[in-house]
Amino acid sequence: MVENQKNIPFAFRHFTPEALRRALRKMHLIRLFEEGAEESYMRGLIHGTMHLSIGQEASAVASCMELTDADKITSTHRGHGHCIAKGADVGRMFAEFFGKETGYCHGRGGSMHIADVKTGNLGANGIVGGGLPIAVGAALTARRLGRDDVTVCFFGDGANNEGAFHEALNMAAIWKLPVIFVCENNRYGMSTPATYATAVKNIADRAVAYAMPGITVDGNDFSAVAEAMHTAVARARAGEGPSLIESLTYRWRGHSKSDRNRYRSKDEIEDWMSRDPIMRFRTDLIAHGVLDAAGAEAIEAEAKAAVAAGIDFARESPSPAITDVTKFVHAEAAA
Amino acid sequence: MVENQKNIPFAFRHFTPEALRRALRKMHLIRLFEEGAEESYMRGLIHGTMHLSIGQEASAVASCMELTDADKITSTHRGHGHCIAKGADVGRMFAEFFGKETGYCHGRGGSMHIADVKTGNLGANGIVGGGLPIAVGAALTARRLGRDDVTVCFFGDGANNEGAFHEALNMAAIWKLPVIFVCENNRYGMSTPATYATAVKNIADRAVAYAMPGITVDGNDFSAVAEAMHTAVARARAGEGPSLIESLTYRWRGHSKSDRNRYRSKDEIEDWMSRDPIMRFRTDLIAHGVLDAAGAEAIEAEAKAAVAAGIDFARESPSPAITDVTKFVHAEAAA
Amino acid sequence: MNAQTLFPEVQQREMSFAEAIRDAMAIALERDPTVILMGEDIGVYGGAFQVTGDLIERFGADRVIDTPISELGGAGVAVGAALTGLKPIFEFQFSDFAALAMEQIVNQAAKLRYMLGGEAAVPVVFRMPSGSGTGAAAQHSQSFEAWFGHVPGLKVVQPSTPADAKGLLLAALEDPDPVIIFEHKLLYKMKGPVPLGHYTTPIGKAAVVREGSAVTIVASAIMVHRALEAAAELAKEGIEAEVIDLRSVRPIDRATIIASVRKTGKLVCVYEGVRTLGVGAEISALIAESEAFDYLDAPIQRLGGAEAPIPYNPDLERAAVPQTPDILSVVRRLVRGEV
Amino acid sequence: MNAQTLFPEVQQREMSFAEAIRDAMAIALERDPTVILMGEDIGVYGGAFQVTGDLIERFGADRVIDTPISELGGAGVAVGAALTGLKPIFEFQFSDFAALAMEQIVNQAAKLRYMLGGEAAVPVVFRMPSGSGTGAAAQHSQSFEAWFGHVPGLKVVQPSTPADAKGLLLAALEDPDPVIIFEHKLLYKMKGPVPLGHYTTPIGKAAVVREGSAVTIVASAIMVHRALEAAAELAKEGIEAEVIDLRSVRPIDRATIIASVRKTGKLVCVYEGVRTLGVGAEISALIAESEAFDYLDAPIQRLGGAEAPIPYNPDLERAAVPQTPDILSVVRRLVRGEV
Ligand SMILES: Cc1ncc(C[n+]2csc(CCOP(=O)(O)OP(=O)(O)O)c2C)c(N)n1
Ligand SMILES: Cc1ncc(C[n+]2csc(CCOP(=O)(O)OP(=O)(O)O)c2C)c(N)n1
Ligand SMILES: [Mg+2]
Ligand SMILES: [Mg+2]
Repeated sequence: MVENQKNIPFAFRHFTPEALRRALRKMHLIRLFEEGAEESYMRGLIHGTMHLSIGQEASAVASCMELTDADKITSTHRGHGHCIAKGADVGRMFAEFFGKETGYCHGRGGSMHIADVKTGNLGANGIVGGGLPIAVGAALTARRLGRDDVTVCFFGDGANNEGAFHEALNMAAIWKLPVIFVCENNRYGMSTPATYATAVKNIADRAVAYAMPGITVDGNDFSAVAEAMHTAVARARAGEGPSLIESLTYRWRGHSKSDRNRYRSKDEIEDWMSRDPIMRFRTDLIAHGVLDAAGAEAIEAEAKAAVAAGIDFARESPSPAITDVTKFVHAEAAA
Repeated sequence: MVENQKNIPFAFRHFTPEALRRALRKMHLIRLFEEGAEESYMRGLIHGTMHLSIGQEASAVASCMELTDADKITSTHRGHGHCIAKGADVGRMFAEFFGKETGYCHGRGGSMHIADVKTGNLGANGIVGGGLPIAVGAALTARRLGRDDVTVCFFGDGANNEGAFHEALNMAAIWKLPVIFVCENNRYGMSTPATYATAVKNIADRAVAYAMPGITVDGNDFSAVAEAMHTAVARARAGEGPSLIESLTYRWRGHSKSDRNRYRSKDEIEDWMSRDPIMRFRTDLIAHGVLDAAGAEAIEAEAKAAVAAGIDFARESPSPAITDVTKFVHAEAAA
Repeated sequence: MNAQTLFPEVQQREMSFAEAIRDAMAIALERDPTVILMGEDIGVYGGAFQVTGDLIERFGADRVIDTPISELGGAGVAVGAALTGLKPIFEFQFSDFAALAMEQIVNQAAKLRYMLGGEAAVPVVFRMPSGSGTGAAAQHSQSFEAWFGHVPGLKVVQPSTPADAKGLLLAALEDPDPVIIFEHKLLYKMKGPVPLGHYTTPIGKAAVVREGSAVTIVASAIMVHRALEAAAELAKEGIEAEVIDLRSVRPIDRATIIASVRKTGKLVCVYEGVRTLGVGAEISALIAESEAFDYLDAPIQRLGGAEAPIPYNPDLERAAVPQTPDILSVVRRLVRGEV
Repeated sequence: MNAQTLFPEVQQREMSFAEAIRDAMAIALERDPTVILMGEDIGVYGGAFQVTGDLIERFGADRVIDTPISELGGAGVAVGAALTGLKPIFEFQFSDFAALAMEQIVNQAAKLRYMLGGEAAVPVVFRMPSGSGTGAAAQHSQSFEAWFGHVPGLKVVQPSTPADAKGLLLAALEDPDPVIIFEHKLLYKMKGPVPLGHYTTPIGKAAVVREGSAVTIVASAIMVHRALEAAAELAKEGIEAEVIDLRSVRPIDRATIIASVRKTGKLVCVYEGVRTLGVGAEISALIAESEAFDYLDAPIQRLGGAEAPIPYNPDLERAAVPQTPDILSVVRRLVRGEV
């Protein structure tokens, strides 16, 4: 029995079937949200640029499995997945992309600044590495206020070469703060391969420089990410300090809308696409009897409907008043 | 014979007696220079603040043993020792401290900016960590121009927590540039113990994060530093890339002139003072027959005379014209 | 001694500028458990300029937090803490090192409330020892207030007296948005009467520190004292200068400056930052576009820092920023119609 | 189309702003083996705005160097390289990210020659894609020219045409000191005639791009085009505006601006950076203190960016910076004596 248990991947031992089904739903929601955003962009409904996380869904969702609303995350320019994983409403997200008053940022932030501070999402960030010290500050607040919440700090392989990475990890370590650094290594920072830009093979090896645990996991393996996170979150909640998790994954789309993919081969992209993390998780769920094919289809269909409803909500929402350019610069004076 | 050789420390096998005597002279010169600067400061001849390197002489001199004028160094706010080790004239250094036109910076820079670009000293730096990326740039120049010079980048234990450290070491490593990072770990960044501020025990262990060799040596052991440098310089000249050397040492004086030493004990200071790196080297030189006691005295006396002459030169030198405030902001227009 | 912050009926004590700031921090730490101090060597060392002093002994290392030498990260930790419920006061050892943290101050702290559509707040205070005169040369003597004054989302103040140093810091802590406080290093030892207990000096209000009718001198930080010195001298010559202590760079107190220039018809701006694109440029421009324009009877004069880094040599260093004789000579020429 | 940089006798070709910059870099790489390019994704990707394009193919990865995402370190490497004999052109992917590198640009590059008493030089060029209008929101749309314009030791230019973009970059490379070039992102695709081969456009010289007698409009970067558009419209109404392309923020061309205002008696400054403490403040102040003051017959008008971060919503984004109708209305009111 114990032997048997060991052969079952962590996620299927640890989470309830209900939780696993919710995870699958979130992964589908992320994928469909990104596709919906892409299509809206093509149709001219969205302004600016966007960074899609298609292909990285398992990493985002597995990382947030054990977080409550009191726990915080800091995210990146490629943050839609994290946002949904932490519980955001896709309607308000689309509304933000459409620049509407009903958006998470009332149309002021757009894709790169979506946040929901009240439920612990401290926001995407337009600055690579910008969220790293902020996450440490959030963890400091938890410590100071005697709360046991943890902060999960997402960042990319490219961000790991920013000075902010070094300063943030060092401070988190010396103060033993409850923060988990999750590096989503999707092999490129824009066009620049991690193997070129980063002196060390595994980014998790840099944990040694901060005397914190570091682990590299297959970021497309839901259970592997969830297991590493479980250990790190428990450690953080117990006051034992930070961890660094490197989650190996891949983005299917270009870096942003203007990417011509000249730095990687079609073969490489197709190879990764053939190993879709959502289909992999779905297959595993079915294999472990968490749901059947029809159940999976229903979850996907339900996510599809939510995305469609979200886009409708966004389209129908009002735009901010043009005269409100300086609104929200400062707190409104108490009336 | 081979066995015997092995018992002889590196420096005494590797350097000529003449070179070793010059090294001793430089160490004395540094100590006496610092004492002269301190006294001049007390007597109101020097303005501002200064950071003395008394106690760290072996590290500075041993690090520069194998450098030519074509090789570069970048230094720090605690840079007098590096400057002398690289070959600066103490008269022009004093003149700079006295704010005189004959100083290395024509009185514009003072203690924190002494440089002599022509002989490869790219300068002290008032910004902790400021010299780290600059050193990498100097090494890039050598590579681009096909020269085999190396750059030695001095910095302190405090500086190793700056983001600039991380970015500089990473770039040096990925480009395999000829730079040697010498961290003079004197246990404190101002009042802050390295054991508090730095998450890892040995700063040299951070080399792992850049896939470069890292070594911790007794920085008060001339030969140990020289040996580590020899290996690193050879590696750099051979195009094999950077190294990180952590040189453990101690500053006898306070951080700067305003330090009340509240963060360390008298015992600790006295313990380190009882293990004076200059006396240690001098004793070793005598033990290995490089000179005798009288010869050592003569070297010290000669250094003393050079410092006295330097102070005289500085005192008698002219000050810059007050109307020249904006001179040197830009290159003079070609006449 | 700004009228706005002195309350004769309130008990007060003679304190140095540094002591007044420490007093404000102690009061804040006492009153509000979410207040923390962060910075390099602010603990046992007491701060590079001995401003935090013994606060670590009184409030412990949990609240008076020595950071590693990591300005970008340190400022970012303060931003993250402020975003999630603390009120950090972050000390840069010298304002020059804020150049390392512009990203967190300007791209994050200043913009988060706006980017997030009002759904977040970053009530952080950055303290910045600033200015020249200590012989520390080009990388330790800068005046960056114009940079921050250019950034929407920030508030920027420059106290010139101990009472204002305390009152503005306490006001900054009550402000729901990020506030930058420039503390001129040469003022730290200056003494003056400081009201005891908690009070605030409003951010965004200049102070008329001497009334006069012949010329308006708007000065900031240490220049206020030089302007007052010059005004006393000028009074002997029969020239009555009105001296305004700017106090707040962002928002700037247009009304007080405009009212004064309408009265005097002449304006001299005195500031230590580099002349070009410095605070005086804004003051000049706000007058030149205002209703006071019609009352101007002479060109607006700016006395700012030299177009050079701060030099080390002490005589050059003094020559690089406005001194009292410089103010005297520009006012005399202005009043005589020589400019 | 600035007179100063067009040589009718010289062969020229229609190029976009981005192509003109690339052409300048190619010429520099060709002529001078010490020139290198550095930046994020400037190699195979060709740069975020496709400015470096195919240069890596033509000059190799030794000279067109992709850096890791390390702005502070990257800028510092460029400074160190410049200090020791190379001439690096460093591209920030967006000027906003220069906030991470202020220490190396301002504390090091700008000051090294001075701090070292003239014994060193840092001939580095920093290219900064700048400004709003792309829907990239608050952290990717800033205009920082006022910050750098406030720093002695730097030169700061803002080309508005392809020909100037090329000529100013080549001039920057010949300059022995650090030069910052702001490239407005919305101009990259703008086309115009560009002389072939090597030439330089002098740094520090503004250009009168349209002559007129009723009002002087000093504009920078993309605002030059809006000002010209407004001037054409105003001409129909009988208002002849003189339009000056500022081109250089540091040093600023006082003589050209003063001469124009002496002639017109009215000044409008149009710039995209935040209004307060922006470039227009300096232009206004230099006129208010100059001999042109006596010729001014109306308050000086500043049209700058809103006192807000750049918003994401496209309508708000447009409303946050001056547009042609804003220029029209301010000039009309000025000419009618309504301000
Ligand atoms: C400080 C900073 N530098 C550069 C950029 C431009 N940029 C945006 S995303 C990106 C690549 C980031 O790579 P990585 O961290 O690996 O995240 P990924 O895009 O792969 O998810 C770059 C260079 C930026 N936004 N901020
Ligand atoms: C960026 C920056 N931060 C802070 C300082 C103030 N400061 C000067 S020296 C110093 C301590 C440096 O410690 P370390 O690197 O160990 O060198 P040491 O003084 O021990 O030689 C500090 C905090 C500075 N000059 N620059
Ligand atoms: Mg990546
Ligand atoms: Mg140290």
